[in-house]
Amino acid sequence: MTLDLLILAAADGFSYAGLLFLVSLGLTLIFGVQGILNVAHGSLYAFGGYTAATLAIWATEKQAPTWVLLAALVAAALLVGVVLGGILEIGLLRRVQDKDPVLQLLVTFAAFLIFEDLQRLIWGVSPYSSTEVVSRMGNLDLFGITYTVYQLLLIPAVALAVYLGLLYALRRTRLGKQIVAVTHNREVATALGINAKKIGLITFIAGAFLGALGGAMAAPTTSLVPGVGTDMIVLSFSVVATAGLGQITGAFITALLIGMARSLAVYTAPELEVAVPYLIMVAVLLVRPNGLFTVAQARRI
Amino acid sequence: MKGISRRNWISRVGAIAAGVSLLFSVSAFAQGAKPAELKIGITTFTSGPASVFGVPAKAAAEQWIEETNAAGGINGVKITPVFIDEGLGGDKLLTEYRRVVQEQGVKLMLSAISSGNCNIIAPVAEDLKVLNVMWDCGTEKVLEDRRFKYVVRTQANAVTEMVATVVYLLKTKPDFKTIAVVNQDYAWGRDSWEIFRNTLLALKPDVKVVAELFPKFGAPDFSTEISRLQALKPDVILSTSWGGDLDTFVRQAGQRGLFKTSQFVLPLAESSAERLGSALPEGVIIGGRGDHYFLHPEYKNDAKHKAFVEKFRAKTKSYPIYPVYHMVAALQAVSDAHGKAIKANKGQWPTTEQLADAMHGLDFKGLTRPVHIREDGQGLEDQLLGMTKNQPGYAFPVMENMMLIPADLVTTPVGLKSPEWVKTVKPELLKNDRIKVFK
Amino acid sequence: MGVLIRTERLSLNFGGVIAADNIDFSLEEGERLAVIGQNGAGKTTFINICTGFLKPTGGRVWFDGKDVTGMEPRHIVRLGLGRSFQLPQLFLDHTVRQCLEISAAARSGKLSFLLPLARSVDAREIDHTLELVGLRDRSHELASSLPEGQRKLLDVAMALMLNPKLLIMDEPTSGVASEDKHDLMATLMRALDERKVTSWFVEHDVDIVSRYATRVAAWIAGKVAADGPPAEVLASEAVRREILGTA
Amino acid sequence: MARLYDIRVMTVLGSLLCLILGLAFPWSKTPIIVGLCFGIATLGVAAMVRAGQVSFGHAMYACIAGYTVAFLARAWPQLDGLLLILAGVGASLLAGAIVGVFVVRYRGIFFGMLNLAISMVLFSVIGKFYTLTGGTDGLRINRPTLLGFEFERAGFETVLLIGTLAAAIGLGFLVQRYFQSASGEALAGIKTNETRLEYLGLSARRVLWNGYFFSAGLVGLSGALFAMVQGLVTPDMGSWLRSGEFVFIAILGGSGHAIGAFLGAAVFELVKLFAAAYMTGVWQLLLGVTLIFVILVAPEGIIGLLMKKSALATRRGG
Repeated sequence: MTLDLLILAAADGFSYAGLLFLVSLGLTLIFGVQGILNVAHGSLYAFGGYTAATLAIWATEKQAPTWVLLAALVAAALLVGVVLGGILEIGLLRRVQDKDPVLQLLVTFAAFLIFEDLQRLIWGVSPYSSTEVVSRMGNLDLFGITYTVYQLLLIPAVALAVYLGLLYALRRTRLGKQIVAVTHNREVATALGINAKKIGLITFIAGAFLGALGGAMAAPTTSLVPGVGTDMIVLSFSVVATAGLGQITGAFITALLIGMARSLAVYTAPELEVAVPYLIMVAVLLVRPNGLFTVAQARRI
Repeated sequence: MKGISRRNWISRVGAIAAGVSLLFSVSAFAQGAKPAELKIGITTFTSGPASVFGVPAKAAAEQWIEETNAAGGINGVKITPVFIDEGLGGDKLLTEYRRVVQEQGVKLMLSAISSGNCNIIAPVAEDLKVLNVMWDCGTEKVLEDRRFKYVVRTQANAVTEMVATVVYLLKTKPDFKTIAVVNQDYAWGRDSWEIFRNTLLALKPDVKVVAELFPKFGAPDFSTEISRLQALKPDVILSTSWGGDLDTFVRQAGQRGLFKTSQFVLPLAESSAERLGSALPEGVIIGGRGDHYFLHPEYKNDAKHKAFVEKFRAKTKSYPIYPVYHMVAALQAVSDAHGKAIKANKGQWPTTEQLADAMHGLDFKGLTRPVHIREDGQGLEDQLLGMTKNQPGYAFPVMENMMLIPADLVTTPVGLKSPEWVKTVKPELLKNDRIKVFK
Repeated sequence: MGVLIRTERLSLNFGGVIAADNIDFSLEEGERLAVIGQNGAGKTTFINICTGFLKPTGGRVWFDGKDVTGMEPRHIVRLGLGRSFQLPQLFLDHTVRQCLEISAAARSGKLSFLLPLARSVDAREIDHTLELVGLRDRSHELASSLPEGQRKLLDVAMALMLNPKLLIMDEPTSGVASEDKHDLMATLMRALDERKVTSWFVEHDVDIVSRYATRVAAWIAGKVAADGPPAEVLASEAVRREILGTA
Repeated sequence: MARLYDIRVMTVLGSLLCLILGLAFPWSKTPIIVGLCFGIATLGVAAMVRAGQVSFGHAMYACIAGYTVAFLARAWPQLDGLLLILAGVGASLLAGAIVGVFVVRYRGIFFGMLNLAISMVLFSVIGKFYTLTGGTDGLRINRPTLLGFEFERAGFETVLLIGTLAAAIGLGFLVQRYFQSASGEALAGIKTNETRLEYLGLSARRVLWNGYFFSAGLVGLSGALFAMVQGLVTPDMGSWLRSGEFVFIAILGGSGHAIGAFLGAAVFELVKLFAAAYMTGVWQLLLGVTLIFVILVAPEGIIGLLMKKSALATRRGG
């Protein structure tokens, strides 16, 4: 393996890892606070993508400047995060809060099935896309290979900014500290006067927003087709489980690892490309049963 | 934890049984005499990625049937279509197929778009003794591996399509040394490349294949594949992909300037052109799996064709793509076969067996050039390819430098196996004067 | 009467916190030991190490003559050590009777696959145990529906079903209304006497300790600070000051 | 005992319904066999659910058995169908035994995710090694002989229907016996208290491994039968969505009694059939709504609801 190859793989891997990270971050955040692995997270990704493309197509027709196109992506993610995230949390998850975790998981699976069909009813089955913003942001050459600025710089930058911003928010802001408290111990946090219900809703919406943002950021580079969320959800599962549930920095590193490994696989062992994330996950879990970044805690008896 | 009374149970189960049998309602059908209506079962994708083909084809079927019924139907019998969604997956499709045949008594099926589904359906149709017209799928294996009595295909197969593509490439851009392929990782992507490569190497042995990339079906991102292609700089890049995969690949390749360094060959891009619009550059070799195009050089001013295109556009807001033509061809073939069989049957309505016989050896004409169905059930459909060019009046590039390649030149002869035959193709083929070039 | 359990220089320290500090301890067959000590003194930790739930960082444990240091709890249990818990460890989705049946079935070490559980154990024995701990009339209710005191009893009964040589009970009366504590202990002791089980229980109530124990060990900061007959230990200076707070 | 009697009535009536429908409407044989296959697979998944574990990867055992059948049938076309099915089950049991050793160390989400990951590796490998496995289009299986007899499609399906039904009844009975045995109750104990299991001298991993081994075999059998009736195996048999459907059916039917698996499968197939016939394009939506409805109204599944109702009826003297 040469250095060139590593750099090339990194250039492609970062962009992919960035998207993967955004989605996984949403998933892991929700898990941390609610203790729910949200299968419908893939649908949030898909809805984010479709909504972003819809807004971007409309903005492109109106000859909007580039920053408006970019703002449209974020606006789409916000819209999806608040609306769908809110519906899911208030309408569904709260009703099963006290039920068996298996049932909670299954409820999100049911929501996923419903969203799959809704998405088809709304946007139809033809590939859907709006790539204007990528073309406008231009290209960049690296070792004689042309990259788009959007994929090479913008997506990784957004992912990094979200990562750093979230770390800051969790450590320094009041709301962030409350979220951390609820993550550590819901009962204790409630006893301290934190409104765990409200924190749960806010986190869920934030997580949903991140999932949708992943989709929105991916939208200008890809064609949206029915089922885009399905692949993303299993991939982000593997990131979250490999990293350790609720591990933000872990998700960041794991997403990078998987993104790079996947790019390298395309160069060196294309047959393994699809299996790579799962191979990594199996390998990690066999060695560290709670994920790379989780410290196991003994149960008190 | 004790029991519900037994009677309660029995009545409950009885109610369920009644409900179920309602769902399973049967309709009787008579044999022999002219039927009150002709039910045609049509499998097409209305969900899943291949609905980019299935949905327009369904619209075409509805349009054709409506027109035909308005004109009296097939020999005075009105047609009722029964649509089945192929997007349910092989097992559910099979169940639905059998339900339509065995419960609704449909004796004539148009199936399928997906090659995988054709492979599943063909032996079942033969078992059920129902005429199955493969109206869009490309796999050549199904008719080569076994002789069917009730299964025919009204259009070309993958061999015809790929050999014709090689011919077009070699006639227009003869001087290239390297080629790379980026195909979807499933049967069509793999098989079409196998045929293309063997044909190409038979006609031009010095070509070097520098990369064979098979990203997974439905992949949302080809960044790494594109980087690798940029590093390799092949003279020609082939992709037989379609739908969202092709759209994404073309867009990402375009954004990163890959079209500037390599000649692209996209044999199915006719079906993506209108969606891609300006994202599809000029100078790309494209085709539409057969002899059809709304700007067909021989038929663009043909009254019947022109009327069809206009009506279709008015109905669906888009130009017809190849599955639309395939659907019309299949329906036309079925209609003509009825005529032929009735004639042979002295004016009596034919049995399914007689109809199946009539399909073999049938000559029919859909919207473009006539098609002949061989004794093995394989249709001989000529192939039209061209190069993209922007023209005033169209928001997307259309074909120019079109070439029509007669099917019999590029199709495996009856009884031979394609993998062997394509290796025996001779360079003289390129000089055949029946290949018609339109400037 | 031989030594049933013995530890030698047993110690455990998690990241600087010393939870067990070189404990040398032994218990003879037939004894009934009460362990007292403040919360966090290391009483439960010591039980956890002896029963294999925690691995010691130093020292050894022998049970019934065998070195069981570092063994999994289930292997030590199979040697004849039963345990009940401060927080009862029950099969909450099973009925009271099923909980005991599973215990009884587990005793043989081989669980049947096709024989119904109830038929694979001796029903009279289950009935007897239910009777003994006073759960007979609740036997078909779910374990999760029991009040705390009865959960404790069921927890002990499950351990008892194994016919252990030694039964360790971690705070059997905690969470039980104080007026019921004596009844509960009386019931338990009757059951233990009947089966001649050596026992060791953690207890905070001095009354109960002095009434039911034959020996008392006082834990202070991960060490056995005093060990001997109840009257002597309860009267000792350190115990009164550090544990009973009556000095 | 009255409840058991009811379940016997349900089993007899359900079986008769399957046979009568299958013989009266030949097309319905396939969906009925497929439904029974889903039921058999769900028996296995329900065992895991009883232990409180949800596997999003169990469909891999159907896939393993199915491909074993396909590979053997293609290599030795003269092999009898019964032998193929047994070989398929054997392969899935073997795989389950090996994978089980690793996955029984995990609980909850990690159990689910590790199973998912392993099944995804298998899924993508089958999809990739096109020349061996036929890629995503899968492999066709020609109709083998059954017990030495050659059948036309109709006869073949009838024999399969009867065989599958018999297997479903027999396995349903055996699995219910297992659920009620000491091993089965200990398995359910994993859900509520592993510490207690350990302090009863039992290895929770061993108990779970037993359950996992059986469940792999059951899902494998369903896969082998599925492959036979379809004459086709595809990687989709092992996709995580299929695994999710098994869990879905297990919850729908309830894991209180083995028959729940078949009740769940029946509802699942009916919803799918109904949607395919009348509401094409929204079958997932229908399934999702059904599932949410069941979870909110009857978290113990259909069988739980029936048991509760029958308990009520008894109390009222019904």
